[in-house]
Amino acid sequence: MTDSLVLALVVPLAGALLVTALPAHAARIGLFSVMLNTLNIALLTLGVWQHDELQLALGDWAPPLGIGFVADGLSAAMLAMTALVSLAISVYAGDYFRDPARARHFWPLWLLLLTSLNGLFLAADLFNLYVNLELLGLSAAALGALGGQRTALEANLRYLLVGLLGSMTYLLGVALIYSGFSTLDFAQLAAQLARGDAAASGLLGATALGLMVMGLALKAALFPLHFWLPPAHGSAPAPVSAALSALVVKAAFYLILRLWLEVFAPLTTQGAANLLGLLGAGAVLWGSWQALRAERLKLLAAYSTVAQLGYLFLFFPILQGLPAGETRSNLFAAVTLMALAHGFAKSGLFLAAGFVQQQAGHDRIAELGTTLQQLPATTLTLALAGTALIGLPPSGSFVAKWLLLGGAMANGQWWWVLVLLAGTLLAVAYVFRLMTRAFGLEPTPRHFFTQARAEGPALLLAAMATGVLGVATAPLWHLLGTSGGLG
Amino acid sequence: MMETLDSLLPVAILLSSLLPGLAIFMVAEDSHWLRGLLNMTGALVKLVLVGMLVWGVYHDHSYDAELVLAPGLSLVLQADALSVLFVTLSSVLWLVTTVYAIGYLEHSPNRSRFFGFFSLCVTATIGIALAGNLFTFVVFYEILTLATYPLVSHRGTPDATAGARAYLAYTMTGGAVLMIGAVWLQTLIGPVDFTQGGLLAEQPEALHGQFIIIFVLLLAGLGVKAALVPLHGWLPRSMVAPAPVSALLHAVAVVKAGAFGIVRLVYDIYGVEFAHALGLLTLLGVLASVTILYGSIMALSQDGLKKRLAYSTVSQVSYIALGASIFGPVATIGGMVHLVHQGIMKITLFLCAGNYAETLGVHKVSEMDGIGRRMPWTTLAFSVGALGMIGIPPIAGFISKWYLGLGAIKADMPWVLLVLGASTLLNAAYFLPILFRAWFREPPPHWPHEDIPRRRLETHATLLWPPLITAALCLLAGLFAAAPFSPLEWTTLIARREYP
Amino acid sequence: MDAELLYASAGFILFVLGIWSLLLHRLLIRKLIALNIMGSGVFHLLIATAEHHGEPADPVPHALVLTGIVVAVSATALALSFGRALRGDGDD
Amino acid sequence: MTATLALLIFDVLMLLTLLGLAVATLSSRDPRRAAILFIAFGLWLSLVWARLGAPDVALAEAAIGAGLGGALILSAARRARASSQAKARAPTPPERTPPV
Amino acid sequence: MRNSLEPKPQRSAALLVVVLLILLAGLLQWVYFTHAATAPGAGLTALAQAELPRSGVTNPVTAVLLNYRALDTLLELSVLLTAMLGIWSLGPATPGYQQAGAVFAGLAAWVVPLLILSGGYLLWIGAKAPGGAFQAGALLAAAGVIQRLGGDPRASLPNESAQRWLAIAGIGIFALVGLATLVAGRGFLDYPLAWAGWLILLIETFATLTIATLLTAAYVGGQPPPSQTTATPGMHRMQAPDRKA
Repeated sequence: MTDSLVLALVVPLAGALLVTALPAHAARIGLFSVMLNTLNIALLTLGVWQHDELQLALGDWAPPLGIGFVADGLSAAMLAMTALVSLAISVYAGDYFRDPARARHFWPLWLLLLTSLNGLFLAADLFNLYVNLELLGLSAAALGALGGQRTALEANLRYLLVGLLGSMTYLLGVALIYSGFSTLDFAQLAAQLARGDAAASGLLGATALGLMVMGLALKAALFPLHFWLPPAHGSAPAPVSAALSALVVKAAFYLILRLWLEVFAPLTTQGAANLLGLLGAGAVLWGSWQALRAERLKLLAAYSTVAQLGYLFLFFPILQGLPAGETRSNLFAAVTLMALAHGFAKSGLFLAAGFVQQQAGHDRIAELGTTLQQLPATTLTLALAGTALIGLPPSGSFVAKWLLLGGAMANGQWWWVLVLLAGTLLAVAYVFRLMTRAFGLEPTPRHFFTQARAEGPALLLAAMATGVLGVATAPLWHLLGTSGGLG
Repeated sequence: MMETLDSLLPVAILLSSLLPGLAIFMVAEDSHWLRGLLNMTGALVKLVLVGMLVWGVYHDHSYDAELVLAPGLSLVLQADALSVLFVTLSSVLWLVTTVYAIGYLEHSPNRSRFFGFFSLCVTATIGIALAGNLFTFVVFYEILTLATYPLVSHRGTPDATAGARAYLAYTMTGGAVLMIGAVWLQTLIGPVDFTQGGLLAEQPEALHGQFIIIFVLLLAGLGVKAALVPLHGWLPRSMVAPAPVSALLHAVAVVKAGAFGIVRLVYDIYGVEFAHALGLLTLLGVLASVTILYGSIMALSQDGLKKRLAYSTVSQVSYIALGASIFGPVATIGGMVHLVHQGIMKITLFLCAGNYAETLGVHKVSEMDGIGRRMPWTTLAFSVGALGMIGIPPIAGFISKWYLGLGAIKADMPWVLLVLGASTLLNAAYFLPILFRAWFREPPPHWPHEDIPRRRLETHATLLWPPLITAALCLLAGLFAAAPFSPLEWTTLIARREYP
Repeated sequence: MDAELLYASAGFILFVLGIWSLLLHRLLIRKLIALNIMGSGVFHLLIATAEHHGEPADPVPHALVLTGIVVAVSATALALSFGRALRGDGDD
Repeated sequence: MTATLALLIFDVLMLLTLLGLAVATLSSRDPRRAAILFIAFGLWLSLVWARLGAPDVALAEAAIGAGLGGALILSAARRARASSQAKARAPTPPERTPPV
Repeated sequence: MRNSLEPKPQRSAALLVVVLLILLAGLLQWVYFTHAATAPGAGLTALAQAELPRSGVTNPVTAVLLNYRALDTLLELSVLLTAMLGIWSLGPATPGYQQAGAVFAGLAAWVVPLLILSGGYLLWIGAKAPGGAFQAGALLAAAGVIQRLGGDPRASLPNESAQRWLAIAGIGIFALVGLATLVAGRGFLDYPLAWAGWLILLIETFATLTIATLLTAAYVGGQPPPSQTTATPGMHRMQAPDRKA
């Protein structure tokens, strides 16, 4: 069963190598590797489902000397989301990158990106995570620039540099940790910190956590460090934007979540968590406001990513303030659910936006009416994704927001309720600013699908976010081991 | 085995419109037959299932389906007497409206989209009716908003877009407020299951202050859809929608969902005694009375037929809230029975208005001179609906008003009688002139836009039969109010359980 | 005063100098040099902590730094390529 | 005692040179000069690391960090200069950074 | 040069940055010194030494790189591959910009074989003394760089297809060894002790070639132009440096 932990890394990596060596068959080998990866992740998730946690010491070298891989419920959930989203993106990309000259550049980088994502969700070692982060940053920036326009190059060069700054800051934190604790392993570090031998090591740990979180927040585009995200995500080719917004920033967020709640839990304070929450609130308001003002569809989607990441950070102060118990474990599952729902919704939204852009030749929202009305399936995708972004039922984000609200109230942290209210109404405004265009006086489209291979994956992703995740949340709770009264 | 089937029934009722709805989205625009088949199959299957449900609930069967989302958070569908009342109303009227809409929208664009959302809208309404706890209620309440938006903006004209935008602004804000109230309540007392007699009375007194605020929040959220003044602004503006949508909005789905929610709020969350003790019923009663009078006065001056009907809805729906606000079983019966009576009467009126518009291009009251001679059957149905609204016996509306008035006297609230009386006069003042014009004035030489020529029938059969059927229902509900399974008998059953 | 602490201190200074230059200079090449010096600062810190007064040094940080150096060069090369593509006018 | 002191002075001098090279590298406006100084910095850094008992890393830094990294930056700097000379009529390149 | 990414910073902003950074540096120093004075970390020296006999090599750094933390190295090679793929995706290589003089050519003819030889030596010695795949690969790449400086626009790299295979060889062998141990029932990259030294040398040999190829390709900076197909494969090919570009 633990083999699947390693295979999660090896399968996409082997795919990337083969695709590099045999560029003429890039699309076929690439899609096949992604399918294989999905299968493997399914096995992995099943393993976590049965055993709660899968562990592996690579090369049989136990930490601290070796590198440990751990798959718990949170990892499994993120991995499963990544596998499904990347499968849909791959199917879509096969259609999008029909030109073999572009396909041969896309596929190897895409599979390397997938490798690094899987690695990020599994590694329980601070430095191995650094290497994965760099792999992620480089492949993401290269993929984002595949469009080749000047704006894309500039945006992604900046993304690359910002990513490097982030990972260097992270690495400084790692170096401090190693100097103080002589280990890079999550579990050992957590155990040492929980013992709390000396005040000085607490101080060192807290500084290191600060550095790491700062570096990762830069990569997760936490307001006000989000400035690089909208141009980069807005200018990348659609399948890449989908992956960047749905998965890549989410990986950095996942790491913050894990470090904050698990590894460094003894060192975190309510004040620090409040700061994260405050930045999250800023992201929600500013991101939503900018999305409302965006003139292009992909830019709207990118700013909404900034806002949605803000919601994820709102969970920190509330989680921090809650004692262990049902409300807290519910809230922890809720933040996971929110991340998953956003991942599915945003990737669906970007894929649909890409198709709209292909059909219309542009993505200026004000002029999209005709195109939207001719593409019922894509419009439905946008609507479903928008529902999840607003956080309306039956989307997973609705359930998550409900629990978030409940947590804030149980905590007496009333002010977050106002942020949620404002963010929700702003989201309604920016989503419906787009949807309004779909109800005009254009002639009726004859068929639901115009091009099923491009529209189908997007629709399925959006339906995952709004529909499946809004109703079938019990498995997630089980996976996270917080099933409480559930069977 | 029986138990599984019992829990499956509410789910099946929900799916009988959800699945056809989803399928209809995918149907190619030209496949009229397939779409019609899906629609009618769904509506008929639902009716049969609801029949089974009514029979079962009458015989004290309990139907329960639960889907756990998280510890302390689950979607619950369950059928009690009150939900059966609303479910039956919606599924009967859905069938009628579907038949009508198929005829009404013949040759019009985007029908797959329309009927898809139409079915989703009904699904959401059924979900609201069957919701067993506040969370489930909120879920379906919000889905209803989403599913109705495309219907309101269906025409695609700038007017329609603006109307839909207003609708959205009101309902989304209302939904958010409702959600905050609901989460707050759940934080205080745990899962809020709808319970006969309410579940707040035993809570410690320290919470009562918060309960009052929560009541106001929930009422504000529900009041938007129920079009309580001053939250009614969206309703007249969304009159731009096609007639079947207006009918659905006013008689079955949106407005009724709000009113139904208020009933649930008062009876099954707070409990009528507890709400009375907190003084919340007075608040509700005043709001309802103001709305009743305001709606009627506004209706007087509208020349647009649908606008006049819209303001009439604002006024009439508040009878339900008024019934809920008067302490005592008789008024409760009056309010709840009006849920059904207003539904069938108002849908009749809207279907007739749609017929006038579709057949002759008549949209305004001032164009209706002598229309009874050109379209006697439609006008007959319209007259039944209008007289019922005024409260003329033996039409259904009379029963509601009678019980409301009686209840007010028993509860020692004579001012309610004044409101009822004034409202009745106003009702008469804005409906009778229409009837007079329609029956007794000379018709003009040309109708504004005669689209459907007169053949054997005055208009298409699919347009004519639905209002006739609902008009007949109005009469039957009034005439046979004492028969078993009549709306009145059913609400009496509910009231008996509510006031032990 | 301990030499090991001095060396570590130099690492921090290099890191901060790097950020300063990265934030305030706009030329791509200078930004990249700044990033590399930032990285060197971190690597230097790791090497300094690996040294233990005459005992054999800790090999783990050494290996980490080796990995880091290669990663830094890869990133530099990619970023320079971006710069060349941006200038995009056939360099000679 | 004196030996330790001498060693300490040696260490301090090494570090001061290193930091001096870093400052010189970071503050030189001409990219080409900066690149050459960067190579010098890297080579000096590898000396420091050799002093710290890390010959493996010193070798790698000299070959990869200073050597190849430096060569990459240097060639980019030269190319940039060549292209900016080719476009002599172009306005002054935005290289000026505010003195800090 | 238009590689400026941000608007010109304000003087006051620049001052703020400097102040903040000085504070940051102070904080870091203070935290580190407080900690090092009270509870310095012991490091993993002892553990790494103790396990060295089980690692198959005697140079502890190589043991960490290719055995204890081999996954880091595998991923690091992937980072290098990513960089090259990214560079290739950004456009074709530019021709060499310089024509070498005779002196340089003579020098190159003398230096390049030396670099290759020392690269081979470093690779071999890496098991027991400072050295290893990275240093060796870097020296080979340096040979390529000198070739390019000498006027060979492709820096002695073979044609594109061969380059692609060379670029993945090291990573591929690494992963294959890992899979082989996995299939043998030992877990990924868990070498049998008897084989460990040889497996590591095998991986390192291919890794050297890959590192050299990737670094050289990164220096050349762009996808090899498809028209130019030189048949002779292999890195170690001398080329006449007097070609006019």
